[in-house]
Amino acid sequence: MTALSLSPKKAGMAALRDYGIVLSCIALFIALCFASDAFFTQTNLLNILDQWSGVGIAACGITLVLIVSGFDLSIGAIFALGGVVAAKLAMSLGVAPGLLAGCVAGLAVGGINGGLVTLGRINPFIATLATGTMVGGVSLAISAGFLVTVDKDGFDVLGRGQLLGLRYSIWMLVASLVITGLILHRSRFGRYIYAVGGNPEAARLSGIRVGLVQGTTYAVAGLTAAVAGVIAASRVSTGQADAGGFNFLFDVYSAVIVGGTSVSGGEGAIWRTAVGVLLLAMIRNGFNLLGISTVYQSILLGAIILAAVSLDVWSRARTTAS
Amino acid sequence: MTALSLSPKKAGMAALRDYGIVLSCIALFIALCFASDAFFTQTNLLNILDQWSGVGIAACGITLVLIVSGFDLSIGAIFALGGVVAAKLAMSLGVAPGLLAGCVAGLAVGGINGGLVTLGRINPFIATLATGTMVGGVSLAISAGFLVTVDKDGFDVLGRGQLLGLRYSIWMLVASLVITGLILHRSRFGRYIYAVGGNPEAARLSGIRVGLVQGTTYAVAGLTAAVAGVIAASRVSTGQADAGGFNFLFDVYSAVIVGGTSVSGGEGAIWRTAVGVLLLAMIRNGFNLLGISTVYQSILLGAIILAAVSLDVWSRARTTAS
Amino acid sequence: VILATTAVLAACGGGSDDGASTSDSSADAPASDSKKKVRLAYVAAQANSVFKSIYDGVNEIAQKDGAVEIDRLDTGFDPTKQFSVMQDAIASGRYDGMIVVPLDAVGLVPQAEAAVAADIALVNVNSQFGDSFVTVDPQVEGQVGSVLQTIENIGTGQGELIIGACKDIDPCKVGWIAGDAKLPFEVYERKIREGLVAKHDNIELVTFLDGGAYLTEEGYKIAQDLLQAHPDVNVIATAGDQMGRGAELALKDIGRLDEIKITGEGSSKYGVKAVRDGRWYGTVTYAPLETGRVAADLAIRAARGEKLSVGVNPVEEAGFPQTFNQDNLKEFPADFAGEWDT
Amino acid sequence: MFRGLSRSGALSTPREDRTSPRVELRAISKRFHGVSALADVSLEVTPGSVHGLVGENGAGKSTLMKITGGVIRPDSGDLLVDGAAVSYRSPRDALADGITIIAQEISLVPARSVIENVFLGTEPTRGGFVDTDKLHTRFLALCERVGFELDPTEQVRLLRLADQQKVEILRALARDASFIIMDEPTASLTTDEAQRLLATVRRLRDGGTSVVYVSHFLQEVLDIADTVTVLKDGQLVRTAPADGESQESLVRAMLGRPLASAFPPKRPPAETAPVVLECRGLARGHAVQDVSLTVRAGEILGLAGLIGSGRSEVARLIFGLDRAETGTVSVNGQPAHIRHARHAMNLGLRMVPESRKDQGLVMGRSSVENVTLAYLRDLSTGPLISLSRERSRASGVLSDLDVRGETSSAPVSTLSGGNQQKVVFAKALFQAPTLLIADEPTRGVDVGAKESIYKILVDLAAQGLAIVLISSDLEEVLGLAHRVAVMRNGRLVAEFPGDVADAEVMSAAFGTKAAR
Ligand SMILES: Nc1ncnc2c1ncn2[C@@H]1O[C@H](COP(=O)(O)OP(=O)(O)OP(=O)(O)O)[C@@H](O)[C@H]1O
Ligand SMILES: Nc1ncnc2c1ncn2[C@@H]1O[C@H](COP(=O)(O)OP(=O)(O)OP(=O)(O)O)[C@@H](O)[C@H]1O
Ligand SMILES: [Mg+2]
Ligand SMILES: [Mg+2]
Repeated sequence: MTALSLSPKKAGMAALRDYGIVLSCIALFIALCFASDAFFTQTNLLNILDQWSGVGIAACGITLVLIVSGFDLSIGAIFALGGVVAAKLAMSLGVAPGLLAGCVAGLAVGGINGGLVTLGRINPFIATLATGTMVGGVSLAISAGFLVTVDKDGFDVLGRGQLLGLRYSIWMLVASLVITGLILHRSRFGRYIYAVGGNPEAARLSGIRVGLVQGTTYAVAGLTAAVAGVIAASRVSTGQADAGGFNFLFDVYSAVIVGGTSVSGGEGAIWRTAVGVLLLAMIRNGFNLLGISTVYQSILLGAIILAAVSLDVWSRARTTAS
Repeated sequence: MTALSLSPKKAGMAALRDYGIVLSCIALFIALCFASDAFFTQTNLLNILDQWSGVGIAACGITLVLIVSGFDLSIGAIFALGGVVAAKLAMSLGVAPGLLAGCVAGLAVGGINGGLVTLGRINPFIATLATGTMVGGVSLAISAGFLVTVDKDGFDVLGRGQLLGLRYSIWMLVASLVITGLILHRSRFGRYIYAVGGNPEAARLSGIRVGLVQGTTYAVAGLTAAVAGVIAASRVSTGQADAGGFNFLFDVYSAVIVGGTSVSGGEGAIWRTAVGVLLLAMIRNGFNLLGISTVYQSILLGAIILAAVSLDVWSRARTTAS
Repeated sequence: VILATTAVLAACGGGSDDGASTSDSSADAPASDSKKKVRLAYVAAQANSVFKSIYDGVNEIAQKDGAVEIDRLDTGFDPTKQFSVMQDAIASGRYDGMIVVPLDAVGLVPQAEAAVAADIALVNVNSQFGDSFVTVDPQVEGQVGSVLQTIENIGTGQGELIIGACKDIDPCKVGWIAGDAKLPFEVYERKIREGLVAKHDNIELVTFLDGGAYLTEEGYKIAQDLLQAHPDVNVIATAGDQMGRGAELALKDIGRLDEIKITGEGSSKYGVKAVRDGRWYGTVTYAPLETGRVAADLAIRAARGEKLSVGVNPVEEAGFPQTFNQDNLKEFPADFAGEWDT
Repeated sequence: MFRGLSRSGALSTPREDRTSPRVELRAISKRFHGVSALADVSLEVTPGSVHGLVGENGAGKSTLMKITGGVIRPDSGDLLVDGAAVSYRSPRDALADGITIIAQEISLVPARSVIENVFLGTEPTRGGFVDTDKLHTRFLALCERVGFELDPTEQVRLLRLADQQKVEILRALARDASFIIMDEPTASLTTDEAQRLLATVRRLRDGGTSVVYVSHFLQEVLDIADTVTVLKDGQLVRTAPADGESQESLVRAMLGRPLASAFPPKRPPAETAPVVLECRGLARGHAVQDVSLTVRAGEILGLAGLIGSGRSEVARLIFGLDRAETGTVSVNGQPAHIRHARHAMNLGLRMVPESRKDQGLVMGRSSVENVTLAYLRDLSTGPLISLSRERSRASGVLSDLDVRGETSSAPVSTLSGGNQQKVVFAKALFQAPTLLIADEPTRGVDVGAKESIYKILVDLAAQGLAIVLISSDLEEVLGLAHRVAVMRNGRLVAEFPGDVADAEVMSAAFGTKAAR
């Protein structure tokens, strides 16, 4: 997968293999440019990135989890928790500590997930299903079901402030992509992730702490989900126990998997996730710009996803077969 | 998994290995008997079965899909489709044809899923995500106003009628469990399912039509989900485009996985799914009988699931070691 | 605001006596000659029949006007999706006015502000933009209108129904079936409802069950469990006519429909009929059609240059009492049949 | 007899078969990613004959056989069965023509029972349900015929590699095919089992079945085959009657050069050489009971024994992969508490595991990544890996072991079986270790590569590396080891000097004669 570790010749081949999804993405982009004048405008493009920053950030974490052949159903709940904790503590401890606490909370839950899956040897689906449910309860308990409104100024900077003409949210997205990308494709830990996902036994014999590697990816996923939640809360100066949830979970996994990271582990790449997020983002954006009716929307959405992915599959097949 | 193909000695071992989740189930049952007088009453127990018949029926199909190491995200949408089609056509063609059509619709979508995954070689998550979205659109289109109310009498018999003191829904549940159980544990096709899920390459070398086996399981899953949807629609004489959805999807998968069927394929059993369904059903029923507050519900639910499953894991480990 | 409101009252001519007067008034409204073409976006979850009736109301006005086009933008029940739908709709620059059913009181405020900034005539219906659940008035600076019942109205309605249903029953055991107790507005309503009920010591809230999910199917299942745990309840009160209908099915199963009273919410077609037929005690009144009419009228006029900032309670506007129940049937027009399907 | 030592196998006479070929391959070519694996290879297999197929690792044997068995499709060329041209889409089609294949890489359904795997796809049914009784009787009959013993209800994943290979063989035989391809069927069997298999093959041939027999054990091939085909670099060298060939002639044809004497001269360590590894009373369940052994620097300790005698288990205990119930391990005189492969590696221990597929390699990743996986710390600056350094160092080791067809960034899964084994070896030798445990290090490796691996082992020993050599190939053990320890039923039953006679070792291994 990682284009980085390929010899020139192979890189060419890999490029060809990975052509598919990128091609789909470009095709869609061009199509939208023609379909709507509103699409290819700075504002709109920045809007897209802003809208999907949360999903994109969490998707980085989930990419690691999937490559190590894990699964995390709790990120929806963690998203909400991050927001609620951040808002609650921002009121009591102050803005900065609040925001930080929100992220730490996610990291902690992620750590617990990792522990349950590795030490507890509990199937990741169940483990994270359970923790997700519990976390949901905790967020409710913290907020007592009410909105946690933050009137401290500065709290909404993270979600609404700008730096060099770009929203902080967008900067965070870029940062997450770059950091996880480096980890995955350039660092030792990244190699371990691929190894553990591809063949845990061989990894173990190579002296890799399999459990630790798996556990860490869950922690990272928890962190990224919480960061996404904190940004969302900051954007509206409010923490909500019912934020995130299924929809968030679904968007994140759709993006990662559409990008082409395999659910069976050992394969995947951050750039794929980035492309996946862009693809979904553009589709939704296009629908809204063109004001396409619901019925057609859902049918089109399905069709486009299928088309995009088929192209990917097809081009990969063409290059792997002889 | 299948105790059937095991010699007495092994059967004993397997029994011990599978002890865990059953034990959890029994423990919970006893606990509830003490906690609430209302629990261990004929009506209540029958209510539970009736309430969870839909989830249970669909869970049978999903068990097959998971064992063949597939995944189906579209059953929530198929559930709705089944109900809407049944209701719509019951009005125009009459009750029986309507109900039948509802089921056939599900079978068809399932077939398409199978085709996309096997012939199209598209990752099941994406394929079924896409079809699910599309099916959702179709249900909306069919139901236009999103609600199709049926005033034909006889339509609600399936959902509310009884036979020998048991709801039809319960009979259907039992039937699904028995049939899929026989297929999985007694028939050739069942063995092929395990083989394809456990090692497709080996299956292929043995001359098994891997694609056909996978495809069929998706079709079955589609059918079962639709049946569940039809029963639900019949129960309230209404087809509804937003029935089922995430919650249904979640309940079904929770039940199957909590039961102990592995998501990575090749392992699992119908009786496990049955136990899983019972476990969740009892938990929820207990919550309602005891009127536990939402906050504690989520936290408790998570905790109980974890406890139940840990026990399972632990007992399995104890028997596979030494 | 007073002025504006009267303007609306004039505009919608007491609402309930159909839209005829509405069209007249908007016809001889000041800028009647400037029948500028107006394009509205109706931003809501499509798979919901209350929201659909609201749309019907909007559409009715649009048809009468003739120069108005409406796009239905679906948001599902996903606030994040609604966030981007609004943002994109604004960016598309196609719309002069926007009628939104906010799924997230505060989450969408930034987009509400953006809409105002893009001077789109923004009206929220059914629920508000902003964190106050107690006012009908628009909470976003520069917003044209807000058409909704506050949680105070709804919570009070729920409370009155329970109190009414329990009248001369002592003790009166009540079981509540929520739609989704995690949703903020349900949490707020509960506070108000239970506050009211607490004043009547014959009433005993024996259980509060979550998970009705605004589906008859789920309401039915929960009612089954409720009746198992508390066979002695006198009233099953629900957060929606869907669950009310579910409860009715459950009661029918065990043949206790006439012993136990049911209350719903939303004055759906089914609910209203059930009350008229005496199977239910009552249901909290909604007026989705009126909501749509008022909202459309405000949006259109603002889009044509009127300066408005109006908060309207559609139920009052339509001249309906807060609840529709056995004891106040007569206060409703004889042809009142509810406006949406369960 | 043990494998490798010349066998007095029934002298096989090529029977005069005038019948048209059962299977004919015409000018078959196959390329992978533009790399040619087979070029214009033609082959005829007559009914009722055993056709030997030999060649270096990566010569294209498996590819050719996979094409014949319908596993993969050729780029060009024709496949004729009973004179009729066929084009197989899947093994299913081939099976329909009575052609079945024992793949080189064991592929079974791990979580299912032995019996289910053996009869997968051919289950007899009664009333739509699988007839388990008939299945059992058939199974017993089959084992009877071949002379294997397996618990039909055991889960395959719990079996040791050797037993898994038996299941593979049984699966192929269970189909009563008239054309059986055996791709290195005995790679992990001990001699007596190999002998039983060969006997079965002869019986099949006499029954009119055609068998293509792929193996790196040339003597085995010469014993069993009527005709032998030699492949080199994807091209046909020659097809000739077996009795016209000798090991030497085959080797020359395969390598294009004669082979130096199989084993380099032994250079035993000095008496004074320090003890590197010392185990006392290691025990774990039935697998290993009270095993004590020592290895000195520069010494090669051979660990012989029958399959299942516990050798791999001992290795796993030393390497910290399984926890010993009792016993102590000390490395370089220091007591070592090894609980994880990482500890073992930090102490300079390395292991070439028994199964490259399950324990050795991450199949989806490149050979470079596999080789360096355990050493990334030394190849990185800060947290980041220096890719250039990694590539150069890894390529160095790989080419020392001349991994053929090595496209170092393609997934190892695309390397030939033998080349994969060399990658595993490269992984262990990447950094000069102090002790090397090699469990079946030459499994599936061609003679040329074996030669180089032997040389490497001996040289390493000469440089003071202590080596524990576990092998089912006694000739290998005797040819390399300075000392030979023999295990039976989890116990260390005997210890001999390196120049012991094979008969003694055998009797110790079988327990036929009280050793010592
Ligand atoms: N799936 C594949 N993709 C790419 N290359 C392949 C693939 N399978 C085989 N090859 C290449 O084809 C050549 C022949 O491989 P093959 O497995 O047939 O050799 P072999 O004669 O069986 O060697 P061995 O004796 O080690 O098994 C090798 O260079 C190998 O790298
Ligand atoms: N994975 C396993 N599961 C269960 N038992 C095992 C396993 N591996 C080995 N054993 C048991 O441990 C004993 C020793 O097996 P081991 O593989 O160490 O023998 P071996 O001499 O290495 O044989 P082989 O040549 O097949 O590797 C065997 O009797 C076997 O029953
Ligand atoms: Mg080979
Ligand atoms: Mg071994």
